[in-house]
Amino acid sequence: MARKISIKQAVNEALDQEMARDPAVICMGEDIVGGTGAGGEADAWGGVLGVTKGLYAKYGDRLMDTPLSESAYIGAAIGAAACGMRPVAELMFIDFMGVCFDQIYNQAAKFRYMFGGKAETPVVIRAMVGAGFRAAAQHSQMLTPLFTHIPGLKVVCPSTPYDTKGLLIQSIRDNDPVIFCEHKALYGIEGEVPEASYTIPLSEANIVREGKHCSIVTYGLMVHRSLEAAATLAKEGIEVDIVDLRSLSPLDLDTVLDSVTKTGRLVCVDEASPRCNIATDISAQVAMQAFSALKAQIEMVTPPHTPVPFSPTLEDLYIPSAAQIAAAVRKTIKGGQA
Amino acid sequence: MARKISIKQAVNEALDQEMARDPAVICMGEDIVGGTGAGGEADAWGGVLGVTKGLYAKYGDRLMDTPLSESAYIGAAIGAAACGMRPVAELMFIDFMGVCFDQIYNQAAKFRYMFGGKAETPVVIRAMVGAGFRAAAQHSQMLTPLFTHIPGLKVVCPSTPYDTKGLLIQSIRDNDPVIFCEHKALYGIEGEVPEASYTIPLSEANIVREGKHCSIVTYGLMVHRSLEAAATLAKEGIEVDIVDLRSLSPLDLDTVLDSVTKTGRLVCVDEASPRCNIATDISAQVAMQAFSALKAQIEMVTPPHTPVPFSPTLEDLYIPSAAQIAAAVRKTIKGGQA
Amino acid sequence: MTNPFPLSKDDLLKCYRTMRTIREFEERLHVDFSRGDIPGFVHLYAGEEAAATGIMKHLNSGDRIASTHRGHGHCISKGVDVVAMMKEIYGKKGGTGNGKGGSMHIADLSMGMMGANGILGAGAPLVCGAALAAKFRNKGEVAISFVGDGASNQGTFLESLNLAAVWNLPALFVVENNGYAESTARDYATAVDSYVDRAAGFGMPGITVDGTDFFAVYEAAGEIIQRAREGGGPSLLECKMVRFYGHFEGDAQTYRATGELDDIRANHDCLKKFGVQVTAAGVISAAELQAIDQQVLAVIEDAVQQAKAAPLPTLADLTTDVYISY
Amino acid sequence: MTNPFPLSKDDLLKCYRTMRTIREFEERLHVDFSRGDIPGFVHLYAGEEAAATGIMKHLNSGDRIASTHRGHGHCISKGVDVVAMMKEIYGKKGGTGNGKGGSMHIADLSMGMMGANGILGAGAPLVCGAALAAKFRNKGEVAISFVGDGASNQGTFLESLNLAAVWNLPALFVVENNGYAESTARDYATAVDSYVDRAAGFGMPGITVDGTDFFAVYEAAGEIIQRAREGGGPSLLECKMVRFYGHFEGDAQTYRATGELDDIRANHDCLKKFGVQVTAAGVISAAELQAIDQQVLAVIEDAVQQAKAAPLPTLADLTTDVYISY
Ligand SMILES: Cc1ncc(C[n+]2csc(CCOP(=O)(O)OP(=O)(O)O)c2C)c(N)n1
Ligand SMILES: Cc1ncc(C[n+]2csc(CCOP(=O)(O)OP(=O)(O)O)c2C)c(N)n1
Ligand SMILES: [Mg+2]
Ligand SMILES: [Mg+2]
Repeated sequence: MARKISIKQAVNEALDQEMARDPAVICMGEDIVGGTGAGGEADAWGGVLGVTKGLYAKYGDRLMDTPLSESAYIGAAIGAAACGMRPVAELMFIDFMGVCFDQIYNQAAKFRYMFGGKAETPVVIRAMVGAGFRAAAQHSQMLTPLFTHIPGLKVVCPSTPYDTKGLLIQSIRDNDPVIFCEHKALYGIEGEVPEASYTIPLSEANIVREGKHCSIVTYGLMVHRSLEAAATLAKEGIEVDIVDLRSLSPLDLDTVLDSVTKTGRLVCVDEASPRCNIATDISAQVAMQAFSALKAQIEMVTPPHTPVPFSPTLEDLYIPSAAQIAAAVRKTIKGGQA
Repeated sequence: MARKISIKQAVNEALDQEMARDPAVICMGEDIVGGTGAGGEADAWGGVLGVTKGLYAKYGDRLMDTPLSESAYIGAAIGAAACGMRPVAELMFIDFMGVCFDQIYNQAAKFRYMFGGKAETPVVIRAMVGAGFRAAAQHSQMLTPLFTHIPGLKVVCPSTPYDTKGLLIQSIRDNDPVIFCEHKALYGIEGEVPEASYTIPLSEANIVREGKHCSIVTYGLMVHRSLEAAATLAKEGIEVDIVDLRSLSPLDLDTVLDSVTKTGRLVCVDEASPRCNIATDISAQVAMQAFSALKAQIEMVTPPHTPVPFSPTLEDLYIPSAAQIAAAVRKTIKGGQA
Repeated sequence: MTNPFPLSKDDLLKCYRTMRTIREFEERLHVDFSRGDIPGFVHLYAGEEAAATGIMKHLNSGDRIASTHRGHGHCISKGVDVVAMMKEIYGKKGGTGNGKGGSMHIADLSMGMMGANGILGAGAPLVCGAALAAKFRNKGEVAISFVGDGASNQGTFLESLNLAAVWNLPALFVVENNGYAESTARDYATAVDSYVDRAAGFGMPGITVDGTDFFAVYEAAGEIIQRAREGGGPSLLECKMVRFYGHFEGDAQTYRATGELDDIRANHDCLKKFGVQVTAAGVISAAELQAIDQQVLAVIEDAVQQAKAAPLPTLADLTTDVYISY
Repeated sequence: MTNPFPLSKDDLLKCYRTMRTIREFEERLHVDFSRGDIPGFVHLYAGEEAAATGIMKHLNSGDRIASTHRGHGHCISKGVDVVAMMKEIYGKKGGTGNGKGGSMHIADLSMGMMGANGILGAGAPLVCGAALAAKFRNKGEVAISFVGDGASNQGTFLESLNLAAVWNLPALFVVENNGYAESTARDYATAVDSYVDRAAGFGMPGITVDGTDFFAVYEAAGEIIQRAREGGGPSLLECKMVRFYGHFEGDAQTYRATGELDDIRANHDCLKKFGVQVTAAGVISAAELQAIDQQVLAVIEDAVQQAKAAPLPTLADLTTDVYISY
């Protein structure tokens, strides 16, 4: 287990292993091969950031470049899934969901229910989420709450290479539609990942740090910011539990409730916009189901209710920081003492 | 103030008065006139449920039927708004947002911020929301949280004819994009409405019933279910405050916090799907900002995490009932005593 | 007398039975809806039977279709069980979706019927996917997207035309042009006169036929389906047709010109036309058709009775079938 | 010597200056980006200048355009201030969006520039709206949607063609066909060879021109813009053109054929072509062009210096400009 690879490589390896294992797995997206129809290198891009690079050489036409028509090709992935394939469609940036959302929430998500349980739609939609790339308002959103809100969709957002590989393989094998969110600012981070194939259930949160004074519940990039905050707080004698949700839907609420029951305090950290987001979702569930365990107010750390700004100065202020998270922990700890 | 009209008439009257007042107000949508290009009656429909009926006779080409191309015509409304008009576009059912969402959340909602404050987009998008029509999974959703999540959008959902007229006129005059949600099951309810034009600010919740034992925070159809529940509870000696949010974004959180501070208990009722919805949003804000006022766990009453079922039997079980709301109130009251 | 038609007498009788079943299914819904027996929105296919039937006659259960909000005709001609359909429309257990979907969401994947759809144009991308799956399976299967003239202006539909052509999919696009989208005239809402031109804008062949003429539909569909099976790629077929009833049940249809409905029923009834064609040719007798009419009436009556008698779903059904249980 | 061109010498010099300004703006960004001075995604318009300039020459500030992710050329030729643009790209106060938008969101509504756009095809519906507003204003204004060959397959764009034709809007659609969408070839991703056919599929006239020939663009655009001003409705103009750089800065462009880039620079440089045309006709001297080149270099250098010196936005700016304050 000594080998270290990046999240980018973990995505590639998961796709590689599943494509090798199951001929029903096919991939489609804009430039996921790259150079199709052009006069130069085949497999020229492997996706806009090179995540799928090399797979075309192995699997040929099972990876397909698409026209710029997200409704058509995401819908095609969904339709193919309803007809026995296991497509993995790449929506380059999650921000583009607005041109193809219907296929996702009115079609894929609802088939099973509307058809009385007689449909399976094993499709995975991979998309880059999150800020930090100076990519501005239309290429930096999280939007995870929009998918989490929809019954019938599963929503996954890993924070480590290990989780990425295991969750992506599980998502591909899952028979429900899964929105697989890859944080673009995390592609480069490395971690130990077994070479062999393995899965992680979509229903288990992960406690990435243990502590008794306060629970931090979060996911994605914010797991790392929370770990930073935890290190700072530890120096002050404050020990936090950090719950990495990994899967936003289905939600492993039990792990959250157990943690809060232990610590009595909760800070929810979410990179998504503040209204109706994952932080409010978790906070509300805790205020309903573990109220008596709470020793103080719940705190939420989120960006402001604004689009993501372009200017690096502003974007850095926009994304929740370790300092803001630490401050929120201190605040709820103080709140309970008041 | 004795005249009673329905919500449907209130919408029509608001549009009528604003079109009369301001030539920049134009309306567009599928069949909002009806019969365009056909050989029979002009103004044949006035919208699928007749809400805009009669306006064409008065304002002619300022009402436009559209092809079935929501992206194009909702986008056109937004573009026209950025060029000095005040369009009111009808998205027949909010469920259709999936084919035009990009224009709403990446365009209209973000112009002002991305352009450094130098744009105004005074567009109103009217849409029918909610269940109860036996219209099944793709014509019965609330989806209010999806819009509320987006910075830059305002989201309104009235529960009475009086509020409908005042809020719609205000929405048309507002210089930000407004999603105006009309609950189809409420079109027929009647109430007193002044004939003269008037506005209601988009930032004020309304206390529709006062009581000291528990706060119910809700909007839309659920206001009426909550009032029913309140009547039942009153017979048991339980008096509830009912806060009708009216505007989901911007949110009048102060009124909510004041109510909870008074009662010490909160039940949030939302017809939208349970994850990341308005109920979790309000609950979380209260658990953060008025925690010390809370005497018991917060309760949320929502539909289950499923698509809206077609069968009347199931749909009636799906929509939160007065009985469920009353039970939640009793539960939080009991919770505080335990 | 020799049979001048491209189908055997047996097949002709089958097709007539299918068309008549659709017609009586819809006529019965019309009556039962006005009586208040049927909940929700109901869009009737009456008058358009020849299109669905003429096309579906070329398909096997491995071939797939995606339908519209006006889906009963597609379902019946694709072989979906009429009793299960009726139960679904009544919101009962035993319906195609156990009452969870209703008229706008009837589906039967085992018969290659991927669903009626409440979202206009949404079937077209799905059909690209079904055709892609067919391409990978490599057994010569095809997939067909039905779309109304109104929905032919949806971006999802237009994108799908391009994608199907780019991927050279065995996908067919049938525009059911009944002249109206709800109350709005096609000629107002669609910028081009001929769908042949629209198809050409996406690099695919297009054909226009009289959709009330079963044999015209059958022939044109046969040609493009065969081409798709052989790897020749997608095509678009426009069927010009008429809608006997309003957009949905309850529509007063004041947007129609005076006399329009009478003319439709009198001169553009695809069932009448079919009857005249096959009896005039002496291949089938009027009595044989009438016998089928009687049988079909009984079938529909039975379906309604079964639907009425079927149990309602219960609270336990509310939360099942969202996700797959593992 | 008489002037054989449809523009006065003065106007020709202005157009050359515009094209050269775009070119140098982009060349400079290319250098500064590779140096790490510029954050985010930057898509350069270098090589495509003749299209924006030849079209925009026909417009007034009451006419509106909606641009793409590759928007600098459209902005400059529509009259957006180069210094404010450069500040925006550097993320500084005083930028067109005070640093909040960046390269992909430069806009200046006062100049009729409705915004670059990070969402492909999204400008087309907006332009329908701008054209609708123009129709209500009734002053003969037009609105133009720019779209790449890749984005011409987006449903939003396709729907807009139909809507513009149905409403007979003074809207123009310019397809900037540079042969690629990112790394994917146009000929793979677009099912039809000619955009004239696609336009015909939506009932509107289409024209294809050599987008690297300023005069060809100028003439074709003039015709369709004039028609739209007079109430003749929408048209589509395809400009065949070349992209000097990669899709975005950082693109290694290995998908290009060997020699492709050399050929582009050598034989398809719209600025060189323009220079040859106007000097050969004896209307403008090489020295006059060189003088402009020098002036433009100074303008760009100044813009960069101003951008570098401009203040950064601060925390106080983070939460302003979302909603309008009342
Ligand atoms: C995306 C979307 N927009 C609007 C509607 C509402 N709607 C349902 S049917 C219909 C008219 C459809 O016309 P057409 O496509 O010609 O089919 P027809 O009803 O004539 O068979 C409309 C506007 C919808 N269901 N989905
Ligand atoms: C809806 C959407 N899908 C995908 C993208 C990602 N993307 C940005 S530019 C681009 C290629 C655009 O090609 P084209 O339209 O030909 O314009 P060009 O870059 O050649 O000028 C893609 C795929 C996007 N920005 N928006
Ligand atoms: Mg129609
Ligand atoms: Mg291009």
